[in-house]
Amino acid sequence: MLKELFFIIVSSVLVNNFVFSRFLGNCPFLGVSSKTETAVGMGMATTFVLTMTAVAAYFIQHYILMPFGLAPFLQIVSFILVIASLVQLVEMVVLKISPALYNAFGIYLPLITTNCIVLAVALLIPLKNYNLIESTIFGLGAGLGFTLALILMSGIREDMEFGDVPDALKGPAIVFITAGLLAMIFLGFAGLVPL
Amino acid sequence: MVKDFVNGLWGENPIFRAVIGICSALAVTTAGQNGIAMGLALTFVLTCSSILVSILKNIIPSKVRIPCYIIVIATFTTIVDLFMKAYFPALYQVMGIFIPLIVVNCIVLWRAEGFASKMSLIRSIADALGMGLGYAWAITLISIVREILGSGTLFGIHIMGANFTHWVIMLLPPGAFLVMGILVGIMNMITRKPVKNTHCH
Amino acid sequence: MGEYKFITTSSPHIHSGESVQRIMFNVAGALMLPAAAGIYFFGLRALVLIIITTLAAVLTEAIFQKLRGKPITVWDGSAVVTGILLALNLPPGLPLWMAVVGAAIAISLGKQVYGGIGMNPFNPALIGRVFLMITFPVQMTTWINPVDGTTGATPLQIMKMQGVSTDYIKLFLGNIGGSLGETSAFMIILGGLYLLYKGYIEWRIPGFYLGTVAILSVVLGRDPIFELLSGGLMLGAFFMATDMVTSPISRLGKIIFGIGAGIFTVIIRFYGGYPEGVSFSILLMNAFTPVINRYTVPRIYGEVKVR
Amino acid sequence: MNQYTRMIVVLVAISLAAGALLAFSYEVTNPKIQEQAQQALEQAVMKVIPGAEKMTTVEKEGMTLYIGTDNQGNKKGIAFKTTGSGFSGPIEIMVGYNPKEGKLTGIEILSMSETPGLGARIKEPAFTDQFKGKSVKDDFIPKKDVKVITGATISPAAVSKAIKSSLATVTKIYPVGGDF
Amino acid sequence: MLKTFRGGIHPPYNKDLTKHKPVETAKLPDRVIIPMSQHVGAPCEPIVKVGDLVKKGQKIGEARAFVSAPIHASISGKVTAVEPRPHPGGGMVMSVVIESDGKDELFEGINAPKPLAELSPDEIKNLIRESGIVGMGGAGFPTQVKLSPPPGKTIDTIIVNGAECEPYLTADHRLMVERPDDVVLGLEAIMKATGVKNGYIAIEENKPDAIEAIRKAIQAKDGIELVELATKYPQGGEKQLINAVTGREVPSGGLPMDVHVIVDNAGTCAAIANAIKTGMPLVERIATVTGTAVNEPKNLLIRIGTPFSEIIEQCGGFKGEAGKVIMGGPMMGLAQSVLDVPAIKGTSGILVLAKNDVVLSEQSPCIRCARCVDACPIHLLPTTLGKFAERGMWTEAEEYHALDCIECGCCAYVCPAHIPLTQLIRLAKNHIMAAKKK
Amino acid sequence: MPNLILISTLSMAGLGFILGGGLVIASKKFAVENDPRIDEVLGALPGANCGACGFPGCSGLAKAIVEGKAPANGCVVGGQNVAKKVASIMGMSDAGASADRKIARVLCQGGKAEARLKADYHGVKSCRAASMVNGGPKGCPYACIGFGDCAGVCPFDAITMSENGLPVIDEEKCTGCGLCVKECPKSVIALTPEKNEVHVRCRATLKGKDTRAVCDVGCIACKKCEKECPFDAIHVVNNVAVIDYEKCRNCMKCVEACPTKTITAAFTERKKAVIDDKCIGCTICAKNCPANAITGEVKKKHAVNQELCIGCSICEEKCPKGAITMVRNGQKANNHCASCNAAK
Ligand SMILES: Cc1cc2nc3c(=O)[nH]c(=O)nc-3n(C[C@H](O)[C@H](O)[C@H](O)COP(=O)(O)O)c2cc1C
Ligand SMILES: Cc1cc2nc3c(=O)[nH]c(=O)nc-3n(C[C@H](O)[C@H](O)[C@H](O)COP(=O)(O)O)c2cc1C
Ligand SMILES: Cc1cc2nc3c(=O)[nH]c(=O)nc-3n(C[C@H](O)[C@H](O)[C@H](O)COP(=O)(O)O)c2cc1C
Ligand SMILES: Cc1cc2nc3c(=O)[nH]c(=O)nc-3n(C[C@H](O)[C@H](O)[C@H](O)CO)c2cc1C
Ligand code: SF4
Ligand code: SF4
Ligand code: SF4
Ligand code: SF4
Ligand code: FES
Repeated sequence: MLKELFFIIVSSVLVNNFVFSRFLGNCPFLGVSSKTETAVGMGMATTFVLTMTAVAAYFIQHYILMPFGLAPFLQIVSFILVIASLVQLVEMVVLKISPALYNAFGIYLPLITTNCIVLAVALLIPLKNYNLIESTIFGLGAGLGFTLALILMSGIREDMEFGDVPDALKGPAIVFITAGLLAMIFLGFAGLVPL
Repeated sequence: MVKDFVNGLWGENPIFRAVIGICSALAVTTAGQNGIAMGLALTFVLTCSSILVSILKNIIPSKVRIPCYIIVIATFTTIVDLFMKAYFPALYQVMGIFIPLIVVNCIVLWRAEGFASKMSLIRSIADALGMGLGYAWAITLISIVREILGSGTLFGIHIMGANFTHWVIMLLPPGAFLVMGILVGIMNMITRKPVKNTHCH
Repeated sequence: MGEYKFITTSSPHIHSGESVQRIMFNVAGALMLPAAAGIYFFGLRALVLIIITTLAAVLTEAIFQKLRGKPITVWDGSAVVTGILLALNLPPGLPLWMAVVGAAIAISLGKQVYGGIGMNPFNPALIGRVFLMITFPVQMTTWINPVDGTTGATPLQIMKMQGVSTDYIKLFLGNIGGSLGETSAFMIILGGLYLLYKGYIEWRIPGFYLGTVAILSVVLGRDPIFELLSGGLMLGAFFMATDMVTSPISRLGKIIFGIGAGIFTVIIRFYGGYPEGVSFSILLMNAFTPVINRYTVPRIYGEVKVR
Repeated sequence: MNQYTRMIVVLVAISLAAGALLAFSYEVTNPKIQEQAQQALEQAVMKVIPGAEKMTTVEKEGMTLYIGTDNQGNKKGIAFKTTGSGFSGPIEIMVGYNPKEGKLTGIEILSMSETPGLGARIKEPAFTDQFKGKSVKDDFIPKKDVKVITGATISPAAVSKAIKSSLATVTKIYPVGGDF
Repeated sequence: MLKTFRGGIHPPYNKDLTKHKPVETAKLPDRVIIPMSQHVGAPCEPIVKVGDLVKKGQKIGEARAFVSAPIHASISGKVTAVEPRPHPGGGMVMSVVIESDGKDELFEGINAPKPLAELSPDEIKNLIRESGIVGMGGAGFPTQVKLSPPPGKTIDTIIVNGAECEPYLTADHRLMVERPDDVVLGLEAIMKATGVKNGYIAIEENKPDAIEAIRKAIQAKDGIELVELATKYPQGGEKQLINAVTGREVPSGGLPMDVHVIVDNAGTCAAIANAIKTGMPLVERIATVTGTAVNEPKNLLIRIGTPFSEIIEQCGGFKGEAGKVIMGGPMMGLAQSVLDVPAIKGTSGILVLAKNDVVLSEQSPCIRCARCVDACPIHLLPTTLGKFAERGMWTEAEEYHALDCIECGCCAYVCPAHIPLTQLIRLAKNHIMAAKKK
Repeated sequence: MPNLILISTLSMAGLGFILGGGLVIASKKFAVENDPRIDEVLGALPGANCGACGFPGCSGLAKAIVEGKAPANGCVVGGQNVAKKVASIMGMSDAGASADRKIARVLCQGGKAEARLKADYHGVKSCRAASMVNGGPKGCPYACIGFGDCAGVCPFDAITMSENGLPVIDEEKCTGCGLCVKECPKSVIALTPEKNEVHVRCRATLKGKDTRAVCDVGCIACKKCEKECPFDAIHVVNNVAVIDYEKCRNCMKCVEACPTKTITAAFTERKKAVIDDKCIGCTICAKNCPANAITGEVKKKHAVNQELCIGCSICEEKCPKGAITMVRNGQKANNHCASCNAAK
């Protein structure tokens, strides 16, 4: 059991990193990776939401959709509805309870609804037949993988400020190329974990 | 109206200019036909959602607008999902999870929030079609590059000769990012704006 | 006293005389040792490969700079080093055109898109190699056996697949299958010592890198000497992990870099899909370098207040 | 209407409409989807059992087996699914087996996520065809009994291993030379 | 083991040009230009007018502020101008120009005070101030101010800085060889003035004759110790020196007195000794005139205010084509563009480099080799600071401690990419300070 | 199977109700006071939440804009239009040309061609850095060093460096923010009233002959301008002429008098007064003209002697009927090109 959980983490952080090998969450990856501070905040917020979503998705799948046979067509709608509301709820609660916490990561929450990692995690959980604990860990791993990608990219981008990137490549282009190189490097982990 | 349409095709092309909704643009673009199919699927969802959002824009209270828009988008996405499963099972297998993910494709919400919820129905449709097709041609272009180099084929037809060494990387994640980056760069070069004369305007 | 117009500059008014060019050509010189071993074991083919990649690297750099309208600085020798190192990382039998592609990718995507020397986040030669590795996996894993010229497996592949070790002496001298310049640990160490003596590389990176691999091997029940001598570890530790552009600047950062590279190398070698993890590990630590630099700013003189 | 009531009403109304619309679409498409799935399955079975035109499904000892028959109702072979653990994920394989002859009649890769250009070449006939006519007694050792793909030995090995291990069960149910 | 610090460099010292040459007294200048600002702190107010007759040692600039030091005429003659003149530190500074009458008459008010043993601490400090003594190690901080720590700050150690780590310069070296007793007397005066019992004279081991001379001079003295230092630049930097001698670290942004130390240059000590022995204010100093483009490199005893041109003339003029004239040493000295600037109290040397010796390499991008990081005696990250400075990121530079840079030049000296790191950091410091003032 | 439709409709409605209710409760319970402008700005933004601005989503940017931490044009995707809308919400519509608008002007003309160098400077190409090396390489210690620090700090791109190595300020773009003034180590740039067209472009307090030795266009303190000025607006102080901008009427007399061309005007042509038919012949203008350029009989339309008029505008100001306009090159005189008038 522990071994499986460990594999799930390693797989979603390194081997099948959500950004570099599953192509998920690229828009915020592109947008929020220019400063390390922001990257860390965004990463933490996403990890939090992902973990919560994983749990929520598990319950909806197992206690609403499956019993009534609604899974094939209501999955998407119900998941996204829950995610959107959850995110908004968390945002409001955090804002009220701790403005400091809100400033640290709450402000990233609205961005997360449109982060496709969240829905993808929700959809992958039924697909992979994970149980509750596995689902939670999967959500956590996805978040950590995303955070790692963000931090690496933000560090490189901060250094790039001092570089002399050709004008045409400035902005998203060089970020994509760098992401490509990072994805290439992450392929080194290919075959690390039997899946 | 025409302007709204062309805007999505070129000026604010979601992939190359606004650089948004790129996950699917990277994930499914291993072969030309995937690009076209994904593009059409998105265009459908985008257009339907834009129509509905534009119609409902005055009814929906702003506090719950995001959940509402998302439900609308999710509904249309599921419809596409079901239809693809029913009628194009082979394609469906390739695109896997990325059809459902149209829901969170940033383009859709971007246009719903940013355009359809403010503009007239007609303009919204024009905009949605422009954006959708802009997305479609962009990802088809990416697909073509990756397919030719990675498999030596174009829409499934061998074009590179028998001895062609496949560039495996092109079909793998890094290839997607690299092609995307280079194409965005080329696009920047083509559309690089001449220095604007801001002296007297 | 006549009319003089003196030169004014800010202090200091003298300079050590060290230059980028000098460093690079010294490194290139040191690389000639493993290169010589490669040519000795793999024949003329190896020499051709080295020349081709070097030319391709230099040419790519010149073309890129020309296109950008920037001064052409190929004489600083960094492209030469990249070219040679790339060749030393390739299977001796690789089709030449692939080597050219590798060199072009190394310089363009690995270096020039970031603005050229000093600004690249990743080790360009390794970017070239990994690109080739993933793009042309078959050709990149076709190894020539130096003894009889047939194709065969590298000691690490044999280890991974069959769990069989290779003679230490052979590993040390280099008459084994493998990349052109990685086989002869002896020559690499010689070159590395020269660079250490000249002060062009820092002992911390290779020291901690090799040390980590050795210790982890022992801990995980492998043969540390075999692990140290086989594959690209020596070449990587002395010539590639030490690339100053892509490694941390502080001492502590260098130590972390070495240890990290060691851990990843071991993980990939022992548990991953690839028999060898040196290139990936170094590149991965390259990616971590900005973060490391950020969090290992040294304590400055007088920073901790004295009561 | 109070703004909060309105929020709820709108949200509920939209959810309601969405639910209805989706359920309706599902009703429309579901038969077709099932049909497609069935068709795909049949196609795969036909492919691995040469000459089969029809199939019947039997459940035995926890395994689902598909028995292929030709138009005349002659049994041409049985097919079953097995899963191997490949380089980057599970590989689903449909295997055709003729107990009478004790030979494989063909295999088909149903799904896999191996590396395109490398492991993915297990899908190609060049690889799959070699299993046609192979004796089930064979050891299925890669590089010896099974031709592998250069640069990617893991995927073929996974396929071979999966076939071999599932054959162990299947040959118990339908022993070689026996009827089915 | 020789005492030293971490970081630093080993440039070629080139001290052989002058280290064996005894100090020569320069000939009386025809004209001196005496700037009213030769020290850290408020400039002096000129108290003479055009046409006034002044004598050697007469006060011509009054120090009104606490952090300031009075200025005295270095020759006798007539004041011909009181106007802004070019200053070796750059820019125009109010100066008194005196035309020599050739008589070099001593001002009447100058007489030897009581011997040291009879002077009270306050009398010593007052004498130091009235004699216009400022730090002669380069910075020119009024010495008396240093000796009067604010209440609450205690001093337990005085270090005489005899490191003279700058290449080429030998002024302190010759001083310690020729007048060791003056250096020791100065130190004794400082110790008495501050009531400190611990005195060190720290000298780099590449000056064995100076070490020998000082050792002899302190034989009979209590509480004074000789410290031999490793030869490494910037061993003479006060923070490095304190670290090497006492193991203490001056806190960031702090002063030596925060670690209970005062550092004074050997020349400063000799000037104090001179004031005690003769009552003569600071009107002359030893300067090394050297470099590859000077015909006869020398150690000269010069009058404050002598124009550079005249000093160089006395050393046989230029040899070949002079490329750069530097006041001070090659690591920290200030490049000059004209030769009619005067020598001031802090002029420890004039270095003239031949045109061919002036390195003007093209700057290339930083290769992150971290040589600068290893060389920096403050353990800063010069490369990072340089990058911040190039992009005007002043706040970031401040976060990375730009203000702690002592501008020693080590980083720029070693940089293989020839990046003017020291200048960039200096620029950053200037911006940060400007922003602070606002 | 209407059953399935029913179930799904019900469960979706339930889900919608629960979540909607949750949101309502939350938004009541956790309501937080916000600057209403944040919502307004948020409304103007495209709402893509793309994060390209470097802020976390559109609301992040909106907040930053309202708090003044981000510029109005912070949205990368939105472009000009969005920026304009945001600016108007924030009340940042451009400052406009008020009467006493100040703009930066360069008070040195000693470029590469005119000013002599005293040294061959090498090092960081920054004016401030160079000024810290022996006061800079120029012979004149007050001269513009010409590395363009000012151009670098100008947030509005109003400053460009000329071929001759002097900054040129685009007076349209200059907002008078004064950053260049603070940046310049030589205090060569000064904020001056926009209405003033005549400036002494030299700040060297060197003695006349010293200035002449280092610069062709420096003020040599000859005092010719002082003598010419009809309005007592220019004086030589500390070896350099200084204009009292309050008194100066842009008559350009001093410009003509200056032998070193140190004083410049924004225009080559002097503007001239023209009297139109509204003139009732009150003679006020004629009485006030310092140049005695207006003639005419009482109650008759007056005329300006274009030769004598020095363009000081006094008559224009004094005329009770508004009959006098200042004209330059046939157009109504204005400090700026005519096409810009509409925009203001
Ligand atoms: C990006 C990448 C993807 C790979 N994918 C596969 C794969 O799908 N299947 C496989 O068997 N080997 C794959 N490999 C190769 C394995 O890592 C391993 O080296 C190989 O299976 C060993 O086979 P060989 O003995 O024929 O060289 C891949 C390698 C790389 C670089
Ligand atoms: C405001 C101020 C007060 C100072 N007070 C003292 C002091 O009390 N004791 C002391 O040893 N030095 C004092 N100094 C001088 C410095 O320690 C130091 O000698 C001077 O800054 C030059 O050092 P440098 O030549 O190493 O740059 C003071 C400096 C300043 C600016
Ligand atoms: C890098 C550096 C090197 C220095 N080298 C010397 C030196 O060699 N000898 C010296 O007397 N002062 C040197 N100084 C100045 C000392 O830090 C310190 O200011 C001086 O010794 C104080 O004595 P003073 O006030 O009598 O000049 C150096 C300063 C710096 C920043
Ligand atoms: C000690 C040392 C090691 C180097 N190693 C590499 C290397 O592994 N790969 C490479 O492309 N360049 C290497 N270079 C050359 C150079 O640093 C490299 O081209 C830069 O990364 C280009 O910006 C090395 C240079 C030095 C001095
Ligand atoms: S000049 Fe400053 S940054 Fe450079 S080595 Fe010296 S103290 Fe360090
Ligand atoms: S010494 Fe020069 S090249 Fe090396 S890191 Fe420092 S600034 Fe960069
Ligand atoms: S005006 Fe000042 S800041 Fe601008 S270029 Fe001249 S000296 Fe530099
Ligand atoms: S322009 Fe006319 S008014 Fe102004 S200072 Fe010159 S002379 Fe005087
Ligand atoms: S499409 Fe925008 S985050 Fe995936």
